Amino acid sequence: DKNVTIGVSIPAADHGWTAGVVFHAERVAKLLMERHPGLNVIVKTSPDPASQANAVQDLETQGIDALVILPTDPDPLVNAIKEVKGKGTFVALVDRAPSVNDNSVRDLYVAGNNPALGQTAGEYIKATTPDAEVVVIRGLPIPIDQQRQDGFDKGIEGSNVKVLDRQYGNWNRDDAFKVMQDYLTKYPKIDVVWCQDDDMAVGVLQAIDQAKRTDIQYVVAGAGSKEMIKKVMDGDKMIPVDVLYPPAMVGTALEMTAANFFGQVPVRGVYTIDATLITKDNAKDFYFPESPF
Amino acid sequence: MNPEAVDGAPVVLSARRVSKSFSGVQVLFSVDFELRQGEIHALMGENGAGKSTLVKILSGFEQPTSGEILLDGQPIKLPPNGGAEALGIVIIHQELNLAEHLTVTESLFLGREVTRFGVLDRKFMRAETRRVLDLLGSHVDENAPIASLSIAEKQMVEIAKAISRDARVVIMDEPTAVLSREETGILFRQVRKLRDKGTSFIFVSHKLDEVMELTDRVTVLRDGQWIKTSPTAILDGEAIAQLMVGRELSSLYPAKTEPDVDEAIALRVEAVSTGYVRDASFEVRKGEILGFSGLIGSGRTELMEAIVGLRPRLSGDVFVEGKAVPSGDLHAANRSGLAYMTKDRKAKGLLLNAGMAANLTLQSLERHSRLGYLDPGSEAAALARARRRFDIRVRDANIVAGRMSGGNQQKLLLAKVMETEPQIIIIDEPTRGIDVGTKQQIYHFISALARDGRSIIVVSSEMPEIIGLCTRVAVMREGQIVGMLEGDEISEHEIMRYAAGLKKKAAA
Amino acid sequence: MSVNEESSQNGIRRRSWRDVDLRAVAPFAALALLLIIGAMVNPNFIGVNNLANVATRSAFIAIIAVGATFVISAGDLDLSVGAMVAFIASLMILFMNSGAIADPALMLAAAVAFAVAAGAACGLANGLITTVGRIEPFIATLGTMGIYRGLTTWLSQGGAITLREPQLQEMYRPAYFGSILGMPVPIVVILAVTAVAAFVLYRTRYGRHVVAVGSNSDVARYSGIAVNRVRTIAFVIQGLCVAVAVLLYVPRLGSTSATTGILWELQAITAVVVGGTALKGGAGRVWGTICGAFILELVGNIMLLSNFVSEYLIGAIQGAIIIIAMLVQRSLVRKS
Amino acid sequence: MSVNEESSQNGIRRRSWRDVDLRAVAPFAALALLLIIGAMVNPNFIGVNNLANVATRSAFIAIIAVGATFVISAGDLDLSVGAMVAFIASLMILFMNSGAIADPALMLAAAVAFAVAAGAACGLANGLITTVGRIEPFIATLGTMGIYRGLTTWLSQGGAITLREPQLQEMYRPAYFGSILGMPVPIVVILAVTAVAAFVLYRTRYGRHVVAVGSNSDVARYSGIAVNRVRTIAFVIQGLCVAVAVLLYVPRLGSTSATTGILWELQAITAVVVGGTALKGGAGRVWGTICGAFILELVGNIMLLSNFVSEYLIGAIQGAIIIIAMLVQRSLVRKS
Ligand SMILES: Nc1ncnc2c1ncn2[C@@H]1O[C@H](COP(=O)(O)OP(=O)(O)OP(=O)(O)O)[C@@H](O)[C@H]1O
Ligand SMILES: Nc1ncnc2c1ncn2[C@@H]1O[C@H](COP(=O)(O)OP(=O)(O)OP(=O)(O)O)[C@@H](O)[C@H]1O
Ligand SMILES: [Mg+2]
Ligand SMILES: [Mg+2]
Repeated sequence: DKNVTIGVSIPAADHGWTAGVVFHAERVAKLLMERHPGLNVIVKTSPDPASQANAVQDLETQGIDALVILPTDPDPLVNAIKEVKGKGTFVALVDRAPSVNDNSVRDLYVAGNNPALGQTAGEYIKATTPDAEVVVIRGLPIPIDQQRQDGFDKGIEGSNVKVLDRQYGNWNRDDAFKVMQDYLTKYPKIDVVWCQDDDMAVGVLQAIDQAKRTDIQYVVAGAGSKEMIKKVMDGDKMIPVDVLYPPAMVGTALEMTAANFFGQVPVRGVYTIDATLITKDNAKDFYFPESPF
Repeated sequence: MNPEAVDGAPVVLSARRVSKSFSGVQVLFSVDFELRQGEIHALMGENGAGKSTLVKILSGFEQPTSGEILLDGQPIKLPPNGGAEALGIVIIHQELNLAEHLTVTESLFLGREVTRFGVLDRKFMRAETRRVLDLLGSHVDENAPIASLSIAEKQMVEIAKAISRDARVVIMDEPTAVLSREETGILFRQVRKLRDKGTSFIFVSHKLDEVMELTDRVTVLRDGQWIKTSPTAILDGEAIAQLMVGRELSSLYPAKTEPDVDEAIALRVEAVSTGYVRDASFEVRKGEILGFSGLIGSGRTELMEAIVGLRPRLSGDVFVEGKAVPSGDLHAANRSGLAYMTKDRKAKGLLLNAGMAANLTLQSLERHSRLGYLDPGSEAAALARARRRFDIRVRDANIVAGRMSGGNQQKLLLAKVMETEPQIIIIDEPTRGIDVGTKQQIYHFISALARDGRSIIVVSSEMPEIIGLCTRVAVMREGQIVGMLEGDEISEHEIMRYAAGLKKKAAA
Repeated sequence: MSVNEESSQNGIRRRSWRDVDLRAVAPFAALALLLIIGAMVNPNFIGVNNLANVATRSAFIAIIAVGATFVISAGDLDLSVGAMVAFIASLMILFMNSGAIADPALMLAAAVAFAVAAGAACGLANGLITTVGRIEPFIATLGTMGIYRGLTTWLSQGGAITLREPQLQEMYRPAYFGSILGMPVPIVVILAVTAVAAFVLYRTRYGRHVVAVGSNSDVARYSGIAVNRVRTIAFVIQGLCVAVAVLLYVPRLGSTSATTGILWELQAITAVVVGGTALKGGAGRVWGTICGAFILELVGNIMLLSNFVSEYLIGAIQGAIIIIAMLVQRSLVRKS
Repeated sequence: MSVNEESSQNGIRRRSWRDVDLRAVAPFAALALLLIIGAMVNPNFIGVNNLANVATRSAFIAIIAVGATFVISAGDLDLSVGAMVAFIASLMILFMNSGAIADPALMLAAAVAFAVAAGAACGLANGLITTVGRIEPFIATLGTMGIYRGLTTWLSQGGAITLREPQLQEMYRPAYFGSILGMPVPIVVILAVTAVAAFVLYRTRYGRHVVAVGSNSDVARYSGIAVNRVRTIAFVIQGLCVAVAVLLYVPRLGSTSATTGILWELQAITAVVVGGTALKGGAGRVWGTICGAFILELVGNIMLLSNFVSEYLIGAIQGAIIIIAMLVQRSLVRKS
């Protein structure tokens, strides 16, 4: 039997979505190791690009045949990834694409679609409430966030949807709560909140609840946490939809990478995971109550 | 010692009608002062009279509120923060001024390091430091960190620092307060040598005998006013004291009263050893004043700290009225009626940026709390009482301890320890930096405490104090109690013989 | 002379009172300035609602900072408070989710007691590592910061820990969202905690000891003060304050995660210093600390309510405002 | 008598010297311990490759921490260094992307000079705000931290700033990935920077003054030392060190964003303290600092190479290891 080691480098579980990533990476790793006795999967997490570059180096030190990486921030990691790839290691890049994203960087790209996450949300708002006044809560000032914003702007293009304000909520519940409180003070009328992330939605909902404001029609978040999907399933008026951005995509990439070694055909190219709109109708397909996210 | 020679000498540094106020409170009133070339000029006065303030003005560390400073007859505005050193004026501050982390060599050359091609010439500086220290007969290691030195050693470093600077004017604010006789003697020899080469000295001290021995002229201040300047030779100690205090002083020491032989033993120390002290045993009766004498570094402080629990005891026991006091527990010792007053008032005695009341009651707060909370009224009353009892003189009741005059800090420290109303009081250097008038008050106070039935241990490097006050004297040498003198045996000669190791008691 | 002395004493006393007052007043002056700026930026700002919001949400940092005032006055530093919030909140929610006690009111009471005990224990751990282990508080609490946050991540498996029992949640909600005599509960709690802390710091023996230890620990030791005990208790007080903050935090969102309380330690220390307490120890200003926490929260609020600052520059402007506020304070004090 | 005294003096002298030595050696002992643990955890650990990797990547924190040693020895603190890395790196990349100079070699040289100047300027700003503005360094640099990071966010418009010119990138790459006489460039740079810093701190007048100011600024002032200048220059040195770190950082990742260097200030300070320098100022141990940076990086490396620690617990174990390392140090020193 073949002996294969796959290194998985992902962001630290310092936020709901990344926690989901860690959960799914470990879940699939265990699964695959049971399926293929010769397979060894090492999962490492890192809080920031610099330490992730270190982690990649450390994985290489341990002798890996393949690297599955979900970069905390793609551009700063290109050099580190190239270093590994240069040694002939199979590289699967997940979710976040650097500005140059071709065969020189990776063999396989499992794309979460950040622009699409914004665009899907924008299009939904455009379709449902074409004249809405929207406040936006952004994440952290890094490229993924920027891509989502750009996608959103494209989604609402050509409509009367008006963005009143955009501020950073740092993908953090408490900060989102504060930002929403201040939005509510600042704008007497808000129709829709787009906060691009389920964690922040928790804080947003509390702030609206506290202010007892009825003008807000709904909140669009994103990612697909069990909490929010449950609300969609239950028909919560404030959370009519959620935009899927599944942390499970890292599992997909891992499975495909394993298939590259144990399957019949080599796996190459780009595999895009859609930013599906979760509605009341399809919500149950995406509900995993045992996941931490 | 040679007034005629000095008389004709030119005036180097002088103050003309200098006044000084600190935030509205005047502490110097139009003071005149003249320092001639090649003279040693004593500056005397009670605690808080303004001596330190005047010398700080003469060295640029404070600026006068009005009046002027003349250098070589020319009015001058002295540069602040020690800049006057460039003009040949150096000062040894009353309060030690060394950075604890630096080594002796580093301290000596701080601010005027010697470099070669931009690189510190460490070898040269070390050698130079050694040379100056040897000149002063100091055995301090030039590489030792300041933090590891005793106060006396630090003082020697300060003196070395000043003397090494080839100054025209050296100002010494109570340099000998922490020095032993021997060290003082060596210092004086150097001072005279430099005086003969034309250096001028201002010498601030409360020790009359030293002033008589060393200085050429004396200026006396009282309550911030100039009182008199006169050649030392035509005065005697009593006259100076009288000028300072403004009244006649009765005898310095109260009559000794020995406790009854069958008086109860208040404190028993049995075979106490620490890192340095070995096997120290002694007893103190109720109503007794026991002196501890010995050379500097003989381990007196270490023994006392071990007794009260400031240092762990390696072995041995301490009993207060028959009850054992646990090792290393100052609080327990205090509760059993044992108190210790440190000799290091600046680093270990007072919170320099806290006010008088906070310092006074720090050790005895339980006396001022009612139902668990502090009663400011009771603290204020205690302060008023202490100020009266110990004659603590400040012109500003809200002054922080660090700004009080040195002597008044000492009195505040004594008051703080006495606030705990101890039965057995260990006082390390009770009168360091205290003027004669107050000294007399403190001696009488100690004596009164003894008559009240308290027991007092006086640790002192001032021989007259030990002799004048104590009914029994223990002498320490190299960490051991080598002698115990009583009655007529108590004399300077006898104590020195034990302290120097020429004599040892039979069954130690 | 004595007449003279008396009168001059009064003179100085008045002056130095002015001095002391100004220093204590300075943070409040900065606060007033901010309120004026805020009112100019956005008319909604000065509304009761907005100010109540700001005061309410400053509660966490304010209460933690009150504890930090003790630690800092005693000459130490605690970097672990943010992580401690996350840890204690996680423990508390897990406890409530465990369903160990059937009756919800009893359960809530037990959970509160449990959180307070956990806070005290975490503080005690910090204190003992620092004093008995003789490790610089900066490093000791950086280490426990890692430990508390790591344990939280582990407890939550990286995700969120959410209070499940709806009945409990309903019952507990007013602890953050309710009000007493028209005043939001968190504001009442801030005032109560601060009043108690001020009493302890200024009016008890222990408070004096804290300041003495922070000002010069040798002097404190020579005065018979058990220095290590005083320092350790300060850390325990810090832990208790964190627990109180957690008691307000949990009902707000009903959940925690490993990101809860990130960087709160820096905010708490900033509040303390902006409030006029020196990091060197030896003096504490509890009311100033509250004012500092308020200032920090206000700065963020004004930024958000203003329309002319790019969201990219908010951090920069906040930094600049803090520096300017300190400069204003300094110049006020210097003029005295 | 005098003979006797002599000997006792020497006794003391030997004692205190031994003490000092052990204290300086302690961090290295902790390092050795970690190396042993690492070798037990994973056989790959002790390979030249891995150790070179670890040393190489510790370069950023190590070099920044060398600067921090000066600031801390002078009794100050700089919290802005992480943000400064992001800011200077952004400026440098933008400068290189601007294409102002056609010749790549010349452009690179100009960019290096530009980064160094920017570092010095940022340090100077920190120093002046702290000394002239008389603001606690903690607050002053917390403020500039916000400013530098905010400006970075603004420069990058919330995204990343990436070095575009491939030719430049190729030319610059060896600055991080190359090696001199078989030694990776970053290690050479660490050693060079540390040697220079040690020389300045221990062998020049300025170094003496730094320690004196940190030990007791009043004494320093009374000795005619321009205290504010000494402190300000220490901040400038810190800025220069940050610039050097940036010079290595840019070729490694070729891109920055507003999240670059987050929490590096804490790591740098930790390295300094683990290396044996006290936060209260008055003594600096430059080689210890390097050792401290190395220890921090090793702990992370061992965690990564060991496969039996849950991902979720890494932070907790790291915290515990740091505390244990400090305890080991303390007990070593105490035994002396
Ligand atoms: N910086 C200051 N601020 C306020 N008051 C001060 C300051 N320095 C000195 N004083 C006051 O000035 C007066 C004179 O003090 P000074 O230190 O000159 O006395 P001194 O003669 O040296 O006394 P001692 O013999 O006790 O050293 C005292 O009342 C003291 O409290
Ligand atoms: N040979 C020695 N070995 C170790 N330590 C010594 C030796 N000689 C002196 N010492 C140190 O000297 C100190 C004794 O000084 P201590 O202050 O107790 O003496 P002292 O008689 O009170 O003198 P001082 O008047 O300076 O206070 C001890 O703490 C001890 O550490
Ligand atoms: Mg004086
Ligand atoms: Mg002594």
